[in-house]
Amino acid sequence: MDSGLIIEKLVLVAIIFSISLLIAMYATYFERKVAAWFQDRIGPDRAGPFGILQPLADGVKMFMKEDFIPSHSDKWLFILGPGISMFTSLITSAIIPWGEDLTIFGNTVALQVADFNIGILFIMGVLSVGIYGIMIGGWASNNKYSLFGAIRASSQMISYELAMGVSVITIVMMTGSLSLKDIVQDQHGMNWNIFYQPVCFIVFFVCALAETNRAPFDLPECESELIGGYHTEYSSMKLGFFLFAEYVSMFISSAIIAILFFGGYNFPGMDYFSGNALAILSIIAFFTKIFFFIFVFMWIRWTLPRFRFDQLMHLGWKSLIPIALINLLITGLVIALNKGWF
Amino acid sequence: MTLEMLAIVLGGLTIGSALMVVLSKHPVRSVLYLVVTFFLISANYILMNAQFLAIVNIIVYAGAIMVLFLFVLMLLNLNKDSEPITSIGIKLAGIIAGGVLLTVLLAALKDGLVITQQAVESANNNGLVENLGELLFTKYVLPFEMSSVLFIASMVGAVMLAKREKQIID
Amino acid sequence: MEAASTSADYLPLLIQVAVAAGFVCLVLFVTHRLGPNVHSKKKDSNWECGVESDGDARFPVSIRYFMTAILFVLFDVEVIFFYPYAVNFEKLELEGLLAVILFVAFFLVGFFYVLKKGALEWEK
Amino acid sequence: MQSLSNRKKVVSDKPMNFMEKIYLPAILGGMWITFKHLFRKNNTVKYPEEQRVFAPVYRGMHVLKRDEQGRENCTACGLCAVACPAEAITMEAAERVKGEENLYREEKYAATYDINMLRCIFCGLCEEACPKEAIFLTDRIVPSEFEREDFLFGKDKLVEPMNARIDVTKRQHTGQRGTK
Amino acid sequence: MESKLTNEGVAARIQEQFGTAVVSVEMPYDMLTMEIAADQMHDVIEWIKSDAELQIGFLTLLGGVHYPNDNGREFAMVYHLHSWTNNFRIRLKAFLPAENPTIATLTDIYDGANWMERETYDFFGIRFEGHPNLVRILNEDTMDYFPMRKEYHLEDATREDKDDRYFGR
Amino acid sequence: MVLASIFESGVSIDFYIVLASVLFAIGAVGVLVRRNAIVLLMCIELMLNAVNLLMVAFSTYHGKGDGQVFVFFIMVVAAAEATVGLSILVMAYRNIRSTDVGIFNKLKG
Amino acid sequence: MSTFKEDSAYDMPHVGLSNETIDGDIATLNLGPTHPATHGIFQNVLQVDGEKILSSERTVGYIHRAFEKLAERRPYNQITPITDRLNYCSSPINNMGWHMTVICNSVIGVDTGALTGFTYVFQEREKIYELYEEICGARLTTNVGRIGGFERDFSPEFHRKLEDFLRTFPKVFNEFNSLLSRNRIFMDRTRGAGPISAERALNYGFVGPNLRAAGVDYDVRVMNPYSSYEDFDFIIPVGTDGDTYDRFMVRQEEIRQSLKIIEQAWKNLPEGSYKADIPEFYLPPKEEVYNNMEALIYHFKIVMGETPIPAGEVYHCVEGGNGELGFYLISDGGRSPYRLQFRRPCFIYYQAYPEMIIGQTISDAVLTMSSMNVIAGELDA
Amino acid sequence: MGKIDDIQVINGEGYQMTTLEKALGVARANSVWPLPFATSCCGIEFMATMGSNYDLARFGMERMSFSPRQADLLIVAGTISKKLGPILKQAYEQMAEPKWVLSVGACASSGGIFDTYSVLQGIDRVIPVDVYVPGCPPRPEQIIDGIMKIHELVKHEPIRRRYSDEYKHLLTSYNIESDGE
Ligand code: SF4
Ligand code: SF4
Ligand code: SF4
Repeated sequence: MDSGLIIEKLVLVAIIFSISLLIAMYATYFERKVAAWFQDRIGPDRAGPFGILQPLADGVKMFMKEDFIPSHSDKWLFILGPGISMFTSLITSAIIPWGEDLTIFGNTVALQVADFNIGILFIMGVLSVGIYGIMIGGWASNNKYSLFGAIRASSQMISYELAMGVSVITIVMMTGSLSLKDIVQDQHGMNWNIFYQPVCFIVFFVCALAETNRAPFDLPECESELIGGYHTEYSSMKLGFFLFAEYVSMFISSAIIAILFFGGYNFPGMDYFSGNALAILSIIAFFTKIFFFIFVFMWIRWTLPRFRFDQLMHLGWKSLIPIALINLLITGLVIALNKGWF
Repeated sequence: MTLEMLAIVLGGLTIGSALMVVLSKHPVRSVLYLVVTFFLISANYILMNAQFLAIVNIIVYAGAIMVLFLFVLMLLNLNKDSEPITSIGIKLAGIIAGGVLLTVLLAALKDGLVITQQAVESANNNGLVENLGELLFTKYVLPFEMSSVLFIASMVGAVMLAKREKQIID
Repeated sequence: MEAASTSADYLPLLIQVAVAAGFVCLVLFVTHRLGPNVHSKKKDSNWECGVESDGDARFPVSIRYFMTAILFVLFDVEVIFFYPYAVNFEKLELEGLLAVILFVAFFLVGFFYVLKKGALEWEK
Repeated sequence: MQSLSNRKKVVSDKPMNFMEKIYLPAILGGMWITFKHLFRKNNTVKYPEEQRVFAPVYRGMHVLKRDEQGRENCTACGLCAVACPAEAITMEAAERVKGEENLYREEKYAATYDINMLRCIFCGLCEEACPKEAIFLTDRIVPSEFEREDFLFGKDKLVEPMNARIDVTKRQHTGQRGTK
Repeated sequence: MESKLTNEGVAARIQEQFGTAVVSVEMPYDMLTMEIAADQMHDVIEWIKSDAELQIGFLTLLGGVHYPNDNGREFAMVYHLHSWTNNFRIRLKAFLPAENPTIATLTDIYDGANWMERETYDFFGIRFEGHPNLVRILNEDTMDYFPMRKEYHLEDATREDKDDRYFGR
Repeated sequence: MVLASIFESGVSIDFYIVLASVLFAIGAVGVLVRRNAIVLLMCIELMLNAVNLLMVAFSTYHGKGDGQVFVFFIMVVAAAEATVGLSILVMAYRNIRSTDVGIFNKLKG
Repeated sequence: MSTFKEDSAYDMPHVGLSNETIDGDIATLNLGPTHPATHGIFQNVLQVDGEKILSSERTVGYIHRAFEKLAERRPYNQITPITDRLNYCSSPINNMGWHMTVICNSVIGVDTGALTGFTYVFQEREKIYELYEEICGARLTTNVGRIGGFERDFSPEFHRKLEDFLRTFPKVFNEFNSLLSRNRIFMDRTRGAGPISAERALNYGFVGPNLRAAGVDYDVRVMNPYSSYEDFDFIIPVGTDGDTYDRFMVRQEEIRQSLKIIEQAWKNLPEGSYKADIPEFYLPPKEEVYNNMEALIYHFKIVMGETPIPAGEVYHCVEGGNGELGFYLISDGGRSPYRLQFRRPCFIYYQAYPEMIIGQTISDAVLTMSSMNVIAGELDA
Repeated sequence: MGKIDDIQVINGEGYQMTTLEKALGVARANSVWPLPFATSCCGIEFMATMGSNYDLARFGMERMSFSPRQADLLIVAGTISKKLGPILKQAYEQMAEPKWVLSVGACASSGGIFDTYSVLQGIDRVIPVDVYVPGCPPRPEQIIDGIMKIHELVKHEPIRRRYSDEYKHLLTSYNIESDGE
């Protein structure tokens, strides 16, 4: 590996970073707008034209807010919590293939920071580590609501991680690879997994909602019960990190849903293009899908009532895991039958 | 920076954070240091090209087992002060015993088992999930099934313990 | 798959990790310096809906959360076993399938045992 | 218990049918409803920029009326202060002296007339109580202020200026004579 | 809905059962109002609840009244009860002396009486014997008087905008 | 060349043997010194991990995958051990209000 | 700048929360005083085992405003604005038993996080407010009832707006209904949450929708008809188990019934005066004050609070949004009531709260609270 | 107190707001997160203000922060009894700086009709109030009006203000400890 490649990757990382931060920022704006539209309101419209500077205003506000650390808390862990949350949601984007290879100045540039053959597992790993952010933050705050929220959050996340894992395995079985790039390429054109695995998709989607703590699974921070949940004691940008991490995760989850079930950057009729045109179109296709799913996330959030904790656990353990497992078995058997192993 | 140096730095960090696991007074910090240790060990795995194991190590140890530990700490509300202080004597004895153990280990491993000093190139792909899977489902299929029996056993154990515990409360 | 990936593939990841960590640290540092800071004993104590809370708010939580975590650990390791299989699914053919079906059967036995015992009951 | 009214009807239907059990139809239905709202016109009044018309009978800021000749109607009888449940009105009466007939309609007038707008609950009882049609509530709102003191509205703020008269004819407490 | 019971009938029936405990019977605005001796109040209420004919089994309201000038009968406890099956309302009163305003609690008959009695205690200082937790409910525990007694002022003494500027009365 | 594969580097297996042994020893010392049962269990996990590390190293340096498969099974054992161990610990804590290992002795008698 | 401060009295929050746990996994959790779950302010200290509630300790009185004392010190005609503020969600009922506010009430019963549906109904609520504004000049604390009739007649603008409302509301309402009432998430959450049996409810003194949810069809409007309610045709919706779902459904149906009543009333609105024919209680029209000596005297008397209220006592109750709202009035013939006691349904509901939520989850507790529609202002008097 | 005049004191020392400060002020003003301390009738009207007809979201204020750490503006709407006073004070004290207070309605501002033994005669007896909104209840328009006034304050607040002696004085006069850095 030479230094040229490193610079190339560095630039790519920087771009992806800015894009995901930007998208997360504007996802907050978009969320508020969407909520407003659903509710026949206007939404933020006073910060800049149409309120488009709203996220900026919020950001500045949060930076300028007192960075508060309660006296009974464990200071370093208190800071570590939101740090981990933000950090984990930021590094996931490394393995997402954003589009077909681009050619710049004669160099082929892969639009993926790192392609390794265990991509999906990497996501699962990051997910499982992401729990620490909330747990540590909630625990370090030394506040009952925080602790309660943290425990709820981590119980919820670990419960849904299982079903998520099983549904991912179903997809891996169809593809035979853990690399996201392979999974995308396997769905070339319109050969999307959603057509083969709708049940799997639903399970995965529900789990994604739960993992990002979005409604109807937003119990950990459900304010009518626990005030702010795990971030009750957080102020300024540390709070910002928790909130922001949710939006970054939402962005990443949408990307992963698009990759696993909707062909990633594939789009119908892509065979007619080639070269940079193809690359750019594929990026556009990919982001369209991502935005669509971000919208669906929000749509659900503003439509559905929330689960109760026991129902949430029941749904995770007693419905989703068995459904995912059975789906896995059926998939295996069907493929086996097709191959004539029996 | 050569790979050697990288490996040494990694190794040093690993040892450091492992030491912190033992040294930190606060159990929650111990957990966190242990998580860090696992990450560093995973990095070592990656260096040895055991990619699959590296990530599984993170998922299983850092993502699951240590979460369980953290849960227990929250469950029991263990603060710093709850640990009784070990006497200096025991500490000393422990350290000496550790040192002895270390020497014995080093001696035994060095003499007995080493065949190759240099990594075998053909091992390059051993760590890949395909190859591991193949091994797992052919040569080691019996232990594979056994492990699931073991899981059932520990599930039963855990559930029984929790159940018994309930009766005590009621 | 085709190209055997090596440790070197992880270097870009390292870059991303470094950038992310740098960003996080920088922001946390900056925000700490920027805002005003006014302290008092009452302010620094934790928020309990307006009444004073005393000392340590880390109450012991219910054993049910713990049960969830235990079962998660066990099932999670089981799920991990599926990955090598899923990747080699086509190569392993019938034998592999049977092995996995047996494994899933054990899994389900354990699962139903747990359900039966009510370890996952969040009774109301 | 037997029915007390003979008009009883059980309205809650607890069991769920299959479609309801599998979550999805109701969820999709709900999403469809919210989706339709996406394209509906919002009904927000952008307040500081645009303002809704208040009902003419809205009980907002008070006004002390003058008659056609610009004389103050109030005779400082104190009924409004007595009627006020919030005890928000204070006044000091003074005798009208010669030469002030163009200022005050009656022989007595209020030398000071204060309403504590922070106390006032805009109930309109003062308006109702006034026998002279001197005080009215209007559809203007009392602005918010930074200081407590700013809410003691004296005659300078309450008495209507002649060049900007306030129309209270739509209020139902207005008799025919008061405005004449 | 027409009531199946008449005021007179009910009064007679209660009088028959409790005799001298009934001090007086009135019917202001068509509502049967009976004054009962304080020590019998509990029993009367219990009885009219269980009596098969009356079935006056719903406690609508209970509360105190303060008559500071009525010597020996400074406090009145007023109970409003309602029979739903008969659609009949009744008001029972008992007078208590100022020195020791005490009456038996109704919490053993009606759970709803619990807080109402606490409130009455809070307001008037009437004590309810046998009440499980007779402490102040609406006011602060530290309050050292019973605000609804006539001798105490309504106003918060610290209101300054009134003092300064000769308000109203 | 910033990051090459370990196969071209001069890192010998000795390095990993030393590393694993040290980790193992640290774990062992922790088991001996710490009295908090949770930390104790953590130290055991650390020791198991040291073994894992050694396994992987051997597997790499021998060119066989078996070592890594073995790591799998060690993980299974580690998970099982952690769950059962922690369950016992929680149960014991409920009864005796302490996680001091010394007190476990009393359980026997 | 204000110059007045009370020094030491406000420095010590007086309610400490015990951190002690009784046994292993029992924790105390403090809902309130300022907690989003309490619509209004009261404190509720729960002991929980996991999500399950073991006991509940309540502190109320945080917005105790001394209504009853206040009423003793105010002339009769000044009391109406005060009663408005008792249950501010449905103030006109307190004054006179007006019906549309029931609609507002039901909205509060939704605390499940389905914000959107909530806002839809809020829009309609806004329309209701506009209606109020048209009638009485204020949006919330309407203060429209007067001794001896309503303050004023309906304006033409009101007619237009009411018709508009009657047209659009059912649509919006159905939308709201279909967003929730047959959605499994919602049903699962509300069914069985915070139940109370009819018998227990009666023992506590429940009335109104909360009692009807338990299956008892008690309604003051039918039992003791007032304000010509006997002329209207409406049904009394009841539930079966008295749980949150029942309460929700009962309120939903009540809204429909209210609409029906409003429509009927609208069609049959009698021509004529909106005031009862008792001149000594009602302020004479202003023009008469000038022409008519007698009217002027009445006017002064009324304003001075010297209307001749006969001595005596009376209990009157109306069906409020929360059930039987009673007024017990003792008059000694003076200008203010001798004693005015309110029967405040919320005060009674909240008493039964622990019994309803013990053994339930925290979320249930929150839902139960909002579905009972406990309004702190009414609760605390 | 804590008003424009306070700012003028700082300005009087020859302090001028820089362009950057002005920009920051505008940004802050557009992101004022409220902590609704809504107790009674006024609280209901505050909810109406949040609803779609008046839409507080336009001002970037729809995110309610029920935790005082995250809130910028304490909106006190409704009657505050003496029993509640300490709790209100606690909530105010625990808010993270910078913080503002809006007192909505007659009760919160002065006690309104409830001139009774149990009601606090104006919350400015326990905490400093920045803007008062009259009315019983104030209409949403009035509440928004109050919020606009708050925005005005926020825009003109120099960053130094929370360290200034005047501010400390203000807090001390309310018996609120403060030891800024
Ligand atoms: S409107 Fe009501 S409160 Fe206001 S001054 Fe008039 S009588 Fe008093
Ligand atoms: S305003 Fe009317 S009621 Fe008041 S003092 Fe003047 S004349 Fe009398
Ligand atoms: S000011 Fe009026 S509306 Fe607001 S809380 Fe007080 S009484 Fe209620």
